[in-house]
Amino acid sequence: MATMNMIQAINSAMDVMLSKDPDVVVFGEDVGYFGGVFRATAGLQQKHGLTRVFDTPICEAGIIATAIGMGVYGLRPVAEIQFADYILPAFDQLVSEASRLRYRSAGEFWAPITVRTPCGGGIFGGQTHSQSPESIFTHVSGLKTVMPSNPYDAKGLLIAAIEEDDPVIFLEPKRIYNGPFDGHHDRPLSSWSKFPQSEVPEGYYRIPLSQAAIVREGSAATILTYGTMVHVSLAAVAEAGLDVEVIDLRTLFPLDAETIEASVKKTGRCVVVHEASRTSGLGAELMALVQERCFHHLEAPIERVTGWDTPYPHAFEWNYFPGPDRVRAALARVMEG
Amino acid sequence: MATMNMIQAINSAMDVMLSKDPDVVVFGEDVGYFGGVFRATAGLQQKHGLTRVFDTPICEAGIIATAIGMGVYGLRPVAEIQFADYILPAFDQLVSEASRLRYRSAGEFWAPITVRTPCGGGIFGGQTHSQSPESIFTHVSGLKTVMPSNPYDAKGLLIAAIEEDDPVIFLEPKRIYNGPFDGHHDRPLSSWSKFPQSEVPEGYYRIPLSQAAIVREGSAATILTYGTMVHVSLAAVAEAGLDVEVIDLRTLFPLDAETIEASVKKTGRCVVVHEASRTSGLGAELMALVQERCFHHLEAPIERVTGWDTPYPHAFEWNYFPGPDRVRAALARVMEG
Amino acid sequence: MSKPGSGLSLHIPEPPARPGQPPDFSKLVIPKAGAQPRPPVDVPAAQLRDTPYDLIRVLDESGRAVGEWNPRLDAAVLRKGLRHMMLTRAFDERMLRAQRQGKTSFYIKSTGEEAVSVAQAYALDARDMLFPSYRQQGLLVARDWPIVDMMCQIYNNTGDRLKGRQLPIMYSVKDAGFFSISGNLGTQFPQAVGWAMASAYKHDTRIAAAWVGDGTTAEGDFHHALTFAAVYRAPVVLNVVNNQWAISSYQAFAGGDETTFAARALGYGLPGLRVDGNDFLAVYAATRWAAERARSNHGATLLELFTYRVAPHSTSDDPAKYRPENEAEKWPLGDPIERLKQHLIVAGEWSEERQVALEAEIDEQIRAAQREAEAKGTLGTPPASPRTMFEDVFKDMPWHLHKQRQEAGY
Amino acid sequence: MSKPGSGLSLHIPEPPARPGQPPDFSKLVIPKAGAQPRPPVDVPAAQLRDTPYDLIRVLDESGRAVGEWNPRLDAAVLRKGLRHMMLTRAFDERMLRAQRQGKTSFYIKSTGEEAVSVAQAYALDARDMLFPSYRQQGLLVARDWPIVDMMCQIYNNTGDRLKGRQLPIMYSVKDAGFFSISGNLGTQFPQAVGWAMASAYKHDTRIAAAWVGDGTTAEGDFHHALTFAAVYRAPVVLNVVNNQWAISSYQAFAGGDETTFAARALGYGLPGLRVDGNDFLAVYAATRWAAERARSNHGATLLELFTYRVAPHSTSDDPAKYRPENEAEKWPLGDPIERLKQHLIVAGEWSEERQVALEAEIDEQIRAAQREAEAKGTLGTPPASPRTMFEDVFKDMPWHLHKQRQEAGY
Ligand SMILES: Cc1ncc(C[n+]2csc(CCOP(=O)(O)OP(=O)(O)O)c2C)c(N)n1
Ligand SMILES: Cc1ncc(C[n+]2csc(CCOP(=O)(O)OP(=O)(O)O)c2C)c(N)n1
Ligand SMILES: [Mg+2]
Ligand SMILES: [Mg+2]
Repeated sequence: MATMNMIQAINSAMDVMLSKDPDVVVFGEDVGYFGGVFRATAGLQQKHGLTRVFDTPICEAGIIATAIGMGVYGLRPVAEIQFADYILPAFDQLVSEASRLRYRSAGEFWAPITVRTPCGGGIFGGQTHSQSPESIFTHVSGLKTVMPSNPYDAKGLLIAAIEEDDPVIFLEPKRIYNGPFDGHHDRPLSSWSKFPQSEVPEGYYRIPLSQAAIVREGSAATILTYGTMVHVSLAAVAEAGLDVEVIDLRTLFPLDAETIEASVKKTGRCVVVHEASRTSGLGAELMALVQERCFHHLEAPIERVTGWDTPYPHAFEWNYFPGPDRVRAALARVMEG
Repeated sequence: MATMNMIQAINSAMDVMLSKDPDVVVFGEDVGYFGGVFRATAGLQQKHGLTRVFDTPICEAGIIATAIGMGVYGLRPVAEIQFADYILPAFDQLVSEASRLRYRSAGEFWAPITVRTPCGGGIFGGQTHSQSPESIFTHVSGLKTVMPSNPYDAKGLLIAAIEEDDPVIFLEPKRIYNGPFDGHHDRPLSSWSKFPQSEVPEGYYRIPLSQAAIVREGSAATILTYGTMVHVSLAAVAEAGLDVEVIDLRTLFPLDAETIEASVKKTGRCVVVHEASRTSGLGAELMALVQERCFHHLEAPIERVTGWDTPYPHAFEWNYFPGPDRVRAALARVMEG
Repeated sequence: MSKPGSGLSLHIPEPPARPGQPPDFSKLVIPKAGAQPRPPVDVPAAQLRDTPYDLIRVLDESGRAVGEWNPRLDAAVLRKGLRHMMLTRAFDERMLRAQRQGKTSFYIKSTGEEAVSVAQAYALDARDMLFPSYRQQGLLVARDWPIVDMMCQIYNNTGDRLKGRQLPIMYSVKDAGFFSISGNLGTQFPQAVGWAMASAYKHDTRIAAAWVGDGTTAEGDFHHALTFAAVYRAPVVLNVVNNQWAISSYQAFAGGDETTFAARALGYGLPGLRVDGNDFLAVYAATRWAAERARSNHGATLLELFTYRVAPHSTSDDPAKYRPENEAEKWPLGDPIERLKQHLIVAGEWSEERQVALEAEIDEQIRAAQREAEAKGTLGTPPASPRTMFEDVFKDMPWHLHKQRQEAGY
Repeated sequence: MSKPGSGLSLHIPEPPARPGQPPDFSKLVIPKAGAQPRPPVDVPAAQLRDTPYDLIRVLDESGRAVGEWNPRLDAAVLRKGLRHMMLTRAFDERMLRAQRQGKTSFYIKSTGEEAVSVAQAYALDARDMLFPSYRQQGLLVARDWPIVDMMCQIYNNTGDRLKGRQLPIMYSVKDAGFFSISGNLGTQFPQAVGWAMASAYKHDTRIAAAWVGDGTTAEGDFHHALTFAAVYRAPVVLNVVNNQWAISSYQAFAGGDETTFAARALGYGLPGLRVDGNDFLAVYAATRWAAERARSNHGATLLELFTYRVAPHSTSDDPAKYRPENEAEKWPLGDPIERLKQHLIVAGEWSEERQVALEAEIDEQIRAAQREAEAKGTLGTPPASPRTMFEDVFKDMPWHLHKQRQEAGY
């Protein structure tokens, strides 16, 4: 056991896999000698060698296409996209190629690639360093999408993603790289070391994909959330003083529908919380899923707390970011309604 | 008045706007001399000149970027993407640029572009000539998404889209270019000329965006749909012999929430029908919207009839395509439930 | 459209001739066969700044093989090459007819471009990995992949290994080192570079080869492939098949009026060779050069195969709408099959009689294959149960697809 | 990493020197100033196949202006240019300090690259449209746009015309013909081509100019821009600012070890000029050549401005982690401000005294601007009500944004 923040846990996952499997290679913009703009690959090139951890041209589409080709050869590429905002130039290679290859070749070829990318706001990154694009990926057949909320999960899920034979988008909420963030930006920052989820085994372990975690048991209502918003939701629940069940989805597609269904059937009330913008966001799918499976158990309309349907405005970071107050207000509404 | 099929109506819309506004230009792969692989621009280069209607390199991202630059200069570009499946290479220019330009420049610059592209299946086009990507566009702040279901709407909506100062994705269900299709692929094809919506004015007229059309009034349940599925839904309703209200959304984002809300509050039952794949499809947003606004009026779980969460398999076209039987079954379920 | 004196004007390229006009290839410069120097395979790319503007040709007007690029292949190999090109063409003709008869939904011929795929397959090793576009069926034919298997895919019948999922001709043949064809143009180009980088990473000896058309060079993926290939010196042969047309768009819409496609290589510091794509020997020799260069760890080469798309783009296309009907006949570089046949005859290794006999033999082979394939059905004879359409989306089927399959009733 | 004899091996580029090692520019070939021929602006691109491998230089070691490319600018213009470069640098220094003081979240300096933006702004007409990256603040300075306005954007204060929406330095200045800077690298390059095509379509006389860095040339948008510019002969000047680094990535990761970035032009049949980016006169002359060529309807030119990124990539970066600390000092092409100053002094048009006086004057100007800007607040002083964050998503606010604004309570 060691104490790790999320960056260290992610770094450790790649280190473990590079040591375990000679077919694992890690690459992306500035990930080589420098170790990545968020230091996620720090020290890995020095330890594992120039051809196993290396820089790439600034060409996201080329990075993904290269990963696909390497995967077809038989390697297990782990590609970093420097910011999730910059994954869109690679959208065609991800959606039309990585996600479709196994199907169109009837299983002859596939793309066992993992695409790591930091997402989300709360760091004053402005419009193009703050976005949460996960929702569009959950609409793509053949792609798996993961977003951890703490160091322990991050390492176990990343190892599972790297070992996965299907393409995985691994989204890292950059706001919680160094410590959990409950949305109270005006309060002192807390570091991971004070939290049990920073207790991370040095070695190999997996957390299976498509399994949600109940991070707080409760009976009054269910919050479905993931990433940074897990911490915001927990804070809101504590402040509301309500016995709310909080579910960290961890894998966003394919979803863990059973855990979701069981919880909402138990509580009869549901709030969906994510930082991504609202319309056609993952929250919509969660609401659809819940009402399909729990319609007759619902005692109030499902509420969603999300980023607004605008770009992420630099100076209005905290007006955009869905903080605990908004979650609390939504909880109040579902409890009444 | 003239009798037009959908291709002729779309061609007429561009012809009218090219004649009306010298700043309108039309371009895309094979749209110039040849007139487009679906003939949507046939005759327009000959009539309006080489520099107003022209071919482009096979580079969707470049086509959109060029349109943005022209729009910034002051033109009104109408770009064709040959198949909606091939719009993904341009995804970054559409989402990060066209949709964000007005916001990030605080109104100094904007992209008054219209992107026409044929979508949907039912023509044995296989995986990469059959997709319906509209759902992901409805998640994009700053982008408007339109899909007509008949010639009259197609022309009026396309003219409105071209005159719009915001970027518009104009999706054309290619299966109904020549005639409406109710999903009964084993029956003889019907041509538009037999239907009133093929009565199209030769001149200029607009159908405002974000206004849905109630194509069949009813009280037993509400079907929310668009594009080809409007015709499939109408067939299913007729066959079910139920008094169902069928709403053609026409603009998919921003939605006409009022019309939707009023109908479901009246009927208390709702089925969402689209050809796009299910998870995180537009149907999810529609279900979320309806339960947010009509929760206490709903007498049964909202049902969705959609394409499966798989690619579009060539030989299994009719197993993938959501036909009238599936819509009828869903109607039966909402009537019971 | 230029208004003289009134400032700038927008240039829109136009082909030399449109329907109703006589074909015009007068702007086309065709150097003498044999005049092109053949550099050593390990020459630095910086010393190859003229090759993109030349045209490597081996077969002269009389059919003799001349010059440094003459690969001096055995007559036996050339006869096999002739056979594979003829087989490819006969296969195309048959499948076109099958499409017209409604036995399949779609077809794409490679007529006039057979030397590209067949000679290139010969110049590569059997274990090299191919990342083709949809117009290199000759690669499979040249690797002796069963025609029947290809037909079954085209028919989406019970013999279709791809379970009816793919559009006809979108083959995937792992056992022949032939990558799954994508409907999205150009995506395979940078993927091939990734595969080649992996091969180099593993100290393997296999190289990759990839193909795009002239029109597809405009896609970003073309640039991504060349950039990565140059930066990591990947062992890959990158081919641009310039057949002058991209559906209805003349190659100038990809930049062909401004310079050659081989010249794109210069911008990345890669060798760029421009080759007479209808000259079997030239195509073989240039590809061999690039393959040897790659295999000896000297990195990638860009080849422009200069040819002409004799056939319509596909069965959905009608070229009479945008180019002179008889343009193909006037193509100055002739027909690859005719030219190789001529060469063999001139060399005393072949005769008109043997040609006629071979044609008959091939015709019979194709008919037999077609009978065998059609015994397994044609379009409309489902390759399998619709249950299979929910498989292979993921390695293991997740709950939601189980549920949807159930809902579908399969 | 090659295992000899064991087959292929993967090449990964490395810079000549890393931290702890002495800077090494020995591979860099620097031709004599004045030795480069200046072709007429209407010369066919096909006759410009060597320019990408040369380096246009006007200022010699002693500071004299020599050769055909000498633009023979008035001393008054040069003094103005010196002033604008110094103003840009002083502005950068001030804003860096402001960021350190927490008055803004982020800053990007252009130290050492001032000649690129200032001289290029001079070579273009005032009404030409600029599509910059984030490192061409000198363009705005050279167009005499108020420094105060730039600072207000950086501070996101009540004077920020962009309503606090953009990251600092992501300016948008329509009135100065300066396009909204995007956070996504390279996207403006093909947009500039579209703007230029529109200008040509309207028989306008304005041209466009766009900038990307060496690293950004790897993006697809770079290729899209060059393809469209070549095909439609768009009146645009396409600039690659090769400052050797892309954050921590040496330019070889964009292909810089294999050839020059100017050579990319050859692949599209465009002229490619490689210019000493720290030589004000050379940058002016080459840009002027490209602008005249474009304006006279001869199409686009690709310019590689060869320079060095003296500053860290941004305030989030620490170059000491990946390159020798003193590499900047050893940059063989010197400092653009020093070199222009030397030239003016040698020409008897300037003196150390006047230089010192000018520095003081500029320092005061910047301080005054900063006082004025900070009177309108710094980061944390909202530029407007949060209500405004729901505006400009669309031209007219749709119902869902009204509703969300209400929900937000603004
Ligand atoms: C990304 C993408 N855009 C557009 C198309 C439609 N399309 C199919 S083939 C073709 C023309 C390709 O021409 P070229 O690259 O020259 O190859 P050729 O057909 O001549 O062999 C086009 C535009 C596509 N399949 N994929
Ligand atoms: C599409 C995209 N990918 C990655 C980034 C992150 N990023 C910002 S600047 C930069 C380096 C750019 O280097 P270069 O093009 O050489 O310009 P320079 O900073 O040297 O002026 C990177 C990778 C981005 N902003 N956009
Ligand atoms: Mg072609
Ligand atoms: Mg740089």
